[in-house]
Amino acid sequence: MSDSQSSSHVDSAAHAANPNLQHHFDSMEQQYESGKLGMWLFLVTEILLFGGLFCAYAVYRHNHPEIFTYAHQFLDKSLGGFNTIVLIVSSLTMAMAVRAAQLGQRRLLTTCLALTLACAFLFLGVKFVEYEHKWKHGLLWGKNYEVQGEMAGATEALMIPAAPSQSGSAADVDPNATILPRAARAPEGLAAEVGDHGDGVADAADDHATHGLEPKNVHLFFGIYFVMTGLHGIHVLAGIGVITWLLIRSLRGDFGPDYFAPVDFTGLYWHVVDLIWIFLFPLLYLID
Amino acid sequence: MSTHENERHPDFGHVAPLKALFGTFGALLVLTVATYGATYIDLGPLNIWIALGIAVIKGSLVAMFFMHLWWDGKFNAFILICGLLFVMIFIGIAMLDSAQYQAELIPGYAPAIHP
Amino acid sequence: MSTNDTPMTPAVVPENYLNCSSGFRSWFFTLDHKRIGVMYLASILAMFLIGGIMALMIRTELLTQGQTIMSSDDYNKVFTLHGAVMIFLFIIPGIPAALGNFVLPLMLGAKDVALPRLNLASYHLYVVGALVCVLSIVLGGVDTGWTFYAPYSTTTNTHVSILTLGAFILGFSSVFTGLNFIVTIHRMRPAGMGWFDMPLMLWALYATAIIQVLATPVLGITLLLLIVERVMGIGIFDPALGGDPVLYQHFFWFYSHPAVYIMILPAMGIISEIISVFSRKHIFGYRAIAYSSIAIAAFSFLVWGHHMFTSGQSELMNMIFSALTFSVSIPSAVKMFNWITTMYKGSIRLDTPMIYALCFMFLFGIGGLTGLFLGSLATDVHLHDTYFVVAHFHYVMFGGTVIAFLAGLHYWWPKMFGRMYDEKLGRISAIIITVGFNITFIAQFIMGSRGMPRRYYDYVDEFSLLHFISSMGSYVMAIGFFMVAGYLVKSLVSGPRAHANPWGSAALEWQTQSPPVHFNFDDDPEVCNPYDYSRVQYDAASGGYVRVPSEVKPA
Amino acid sequence: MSLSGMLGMLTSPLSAVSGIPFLGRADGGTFWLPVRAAEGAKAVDELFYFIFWICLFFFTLLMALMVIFAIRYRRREEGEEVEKTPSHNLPLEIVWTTIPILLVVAIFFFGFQAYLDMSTPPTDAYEIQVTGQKWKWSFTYPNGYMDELLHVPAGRPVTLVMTSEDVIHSMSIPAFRIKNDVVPGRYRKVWFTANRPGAYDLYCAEYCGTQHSGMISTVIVHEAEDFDVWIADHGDILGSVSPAEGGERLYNLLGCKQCHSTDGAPGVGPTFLDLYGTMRKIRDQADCECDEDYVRESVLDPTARISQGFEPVMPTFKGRLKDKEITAIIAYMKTLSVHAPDEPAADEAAGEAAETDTTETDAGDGGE
Repeated sequence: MSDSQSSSHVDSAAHAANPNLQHHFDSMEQQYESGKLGMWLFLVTEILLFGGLFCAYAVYRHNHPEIFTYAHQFLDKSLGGFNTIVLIVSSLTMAMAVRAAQLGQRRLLTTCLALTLACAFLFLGVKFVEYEHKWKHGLLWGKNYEVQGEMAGATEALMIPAAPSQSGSAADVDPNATILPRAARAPEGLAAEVGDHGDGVADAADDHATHGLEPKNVHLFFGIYFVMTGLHGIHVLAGIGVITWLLIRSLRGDFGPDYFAPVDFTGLYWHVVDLIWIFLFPLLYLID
Repeated sequence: MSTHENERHPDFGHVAPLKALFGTFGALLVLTVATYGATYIDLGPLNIWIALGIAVIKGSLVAMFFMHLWWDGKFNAFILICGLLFVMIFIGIAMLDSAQYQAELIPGYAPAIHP
Repeated sequence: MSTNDTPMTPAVVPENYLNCSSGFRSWFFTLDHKRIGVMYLASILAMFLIGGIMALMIRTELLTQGQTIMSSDDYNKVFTLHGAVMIFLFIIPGIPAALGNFVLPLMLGAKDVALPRLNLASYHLYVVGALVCVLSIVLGGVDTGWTFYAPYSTTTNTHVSILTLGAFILGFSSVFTGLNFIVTIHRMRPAGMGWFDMPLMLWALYATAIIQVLATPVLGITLLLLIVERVMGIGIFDPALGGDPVLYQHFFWFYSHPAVYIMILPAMGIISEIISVFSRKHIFGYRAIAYSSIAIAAFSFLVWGHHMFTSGQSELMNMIFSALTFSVSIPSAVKMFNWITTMYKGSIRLDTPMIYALCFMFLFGIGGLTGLFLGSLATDVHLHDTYFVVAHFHYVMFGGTVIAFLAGLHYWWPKMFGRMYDEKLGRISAIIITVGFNITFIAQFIMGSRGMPRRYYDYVDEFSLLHFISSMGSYVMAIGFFMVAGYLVKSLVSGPRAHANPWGSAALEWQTQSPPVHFNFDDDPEVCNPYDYSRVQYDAASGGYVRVPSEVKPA
Repeated sequence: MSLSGMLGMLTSPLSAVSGIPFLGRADGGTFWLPVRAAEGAKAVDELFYFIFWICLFFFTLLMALMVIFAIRYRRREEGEEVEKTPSHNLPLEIVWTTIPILLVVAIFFFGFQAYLDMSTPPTDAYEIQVTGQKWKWSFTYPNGYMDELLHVPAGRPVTLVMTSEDVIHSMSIPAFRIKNDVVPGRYRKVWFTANRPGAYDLYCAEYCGTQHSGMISTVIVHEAEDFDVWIADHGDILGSVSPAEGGERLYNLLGCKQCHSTDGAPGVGPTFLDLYGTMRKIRDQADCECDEDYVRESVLDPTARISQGFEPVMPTFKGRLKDKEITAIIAYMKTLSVHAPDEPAADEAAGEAAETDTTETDAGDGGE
């Protein structure tokens, strides 16, 4: 493997005085490389954490495309797009901050960190606007999903011919769409349905497109949406906390060419937060 | 730009050139617009793959330049790829399996929502 | 150079990591991996006691048909908590976090792990997680089974959210330990120690750490989703809300199958060390054992579906998972062969750790082989969710991991505390535990293959005798454990002083005094082949082993 | 065919020594395995013993070596010389890797083959609907008859089409060597051909709560012609008995008794004892009388009006029960209540007009 063994003690004498060197390391480089490897491993755990959510997304999207096609229209593409840009800008400023710390450009470092922080707040602000909008219109998860009249009208504008005013009433419009509860179904009926299921999903989707009916279980989309963006939002919040701490330390003048690991590692974390959003945006907002 | 910098470079770690950072930033903006634009072209099931493809490119740019993987030891990239590989195994198998058993499901079943 | 300072049972205990400072803060906020390891050890043993008492309650309840000592609801809670406590609080952190933390830097000749503060954070998270889990017990318990299957777990009105929150926190603790070990092994190996010069224990811990880092986050998100499901009714796993309960099982087992290897891999590392040292022979097939650890870690991610053969997983996936499952049996078999071959023509000393190692091979052999019945599709359908699975699982987890943990505990005990324990009692209790264990669980194999389902509060007449035998076996086991507890406590108080290297190991951790000094080594230890015993010679005067000077070493 | 054919050489000498307890008794059971009462079970048993003997052989071999080495090479004194032996041997390691690989490939193959047979139901199988709920099984036959016991004909393939009302259960019949989880929101199938008349245990094998271990039923295998007679006798559940008696049977079959006691004992839902005809306090709504309308509404739309002190956990029976059957349950409730008016004719009236504002309690069912 390619890890560098820091058996050379050449540097250790030079840096012996560095107060940031911990006792069990031979050199700042060894310490930096250890921290960096640790950070990367941590980022991998973050990716796997979100991986579970992407898995849930993929499974439901693949098996119930009609829910996603229908429900994503309630999301605001431009707000999502704007947030994407905000995060990209913050990524740039964060990368610049790392560079500034490495080169000991203290003013630039402080400025970049402050800009990053501002972007993070802006992102959360926009997110808040989106959440509030959905909250108001009952575009929520599980039993809380209940589209309010105004919003139902809005969907009409979005080329859904006859968006229902109430999720519940939709089922009554078309008896074919009514799902018999559990054991009510006769075995013969079951056999027939299971038999031609291959087309079943597509049929169901077509059905909804032609009849303009809301598909069943739309709330699942919002469940996934809120969990994914919510967990991402929590990561942004955590990032805000850490960057604030960095900002304070940078004002104190802690960082320089000899010691920039905290800025570097926070940068890595922040980029992963951006990276996850890069996937969330098209998957949630840009379905078609 | 770096010509008028007289700051000391660190002894370890890599300092990313400004060109790389701003280049990446520009590419990300362009690609974001591209994803957005792609949704207005209806290519059927291809759309999601295009969107994902662009996202992968964007992600790789962030990882390589913003996150220094391009200049780093290869091992960091290796663990990142391992992580992604395991995520894909997980998602792939779960999708494959759930698609197989969809036929057994009662369509639209959710008694607590619509009894 | 460092060979002349062998401590010779001095009258005054030299300064070491135990006595260099004192007070609660000097322990609870220490960055010293040895103290953290010892605190972990104390904590997991406390949890083992709780889990063990619950096991005895379960067996006592099943002593007779119908109600014996508790109601069915209580029984359901007790077996759930037995599983959750034993797995999340005892066995997963058991070997890596307690023993591994102590020996890993010593084996590397390092002063500490690479990220000591993270190590301490990991322990603090463990304490918080444990307290949250205990809180769920105090509030009235949880009755879902340790697997928290939806939709039962999303609808029951017991304290599932609290227990899963605890497990979630413990997951982070586990991730941090694993992460730390990977970094330490990568960055802190001394000059001259290449990957293939490491003791096999380090390979095992490395493979374990890979699994901890890659699998645990998925458990984290699973438990988080379960909490969200319960608190907010998000509906991803709950069929009443349109969710898919089988998807939950994919999520859960993607972590929890690899977790089984988090439990067993370090156990295999311990056995590799002990068999070699006590046979005084170079381990046979070093590379095969090292590679098989990594192979097990990698394969472990591809076999989770064998927990779902009857659960509603598709037939296609059942076949794929069955085939993959068998692939993971090969590396384990190879290790068995290597261990036994290592003993061939050795000079075998049957001290307590070695007795445990032999018991391990006996029990793990049964555990591993019975896995074949469960990996094979047609037989698994019959055996799934029966006592056969319970017995198989315990043969691997108890007969394997716990026995190996005890082997490791006895092996490193002199190093950790600088005291010896009563050797004779050690051997006797090892035998008692093994015999009791077999009585308990062979009966369960028979019940299981005859159709007795697991997690049953009551049973039909046919199984009365077998349940009775099984419960009796568990009491025998309990006696063995109380003996162990007794002589170990006595050893702490008044055991004879331990030699720096009482067993004759060539690995680095035995090159420092027992117990080690605060920063582990007074001088940099001499890096050498950990399985070359030619330079470790018995010194009758001090009653232990010493390294002969390097001049004697054949070039 | 599968194992028995390809491994005839291995298995036939084994069955020749079937006097020892591991191997066969007349009922197909052995020391390790229970009675065998279905055709597919033989393949499973043969595979079980195939693996068993392989395991026993290797285990004995390894343990014998271990014990022999431990005794033969035991250290006599500290510091004794150890003979130098190689620390690895590639050919040996390749051999002992290859042999287990071949064996597990064989085990996988046989397991896979037998599994394929057991997971593909024949198209002409006799279909029985199975519903699992906390904590009972109910079996519905093609003619609509419902029973708590599973009756099947011998010699004829039977498919169970299974679903669950609440949580995951698992249909396990050890004598048939079959098991399959019963998942809510989903129809799961399992099939078998019973071949030995008699009664066998049927378990729930997936943990499902308080009475999990009580979720046991019995499979009764009839001779084929006896089964035809039996099923003909058990057509309409309400056909031959009074409404109240029929209601009582439905009460037991549908699982009402899991939550509603008939002796006044507290439960998840209100007890039926003296319930009918009383005034009920309704959560967030006006009080109402527990009359026909209210009971009917509670059965069809349990969460509409919840009695104070109870949780909205009862599942709906809409689509599962015919109106006549609900009437029978009401009749049964009347026999349990001192408040019920003595006018037998009242039965008919209630019918469809259920939405008026009478009152009700809610009933909890399994939801716990």
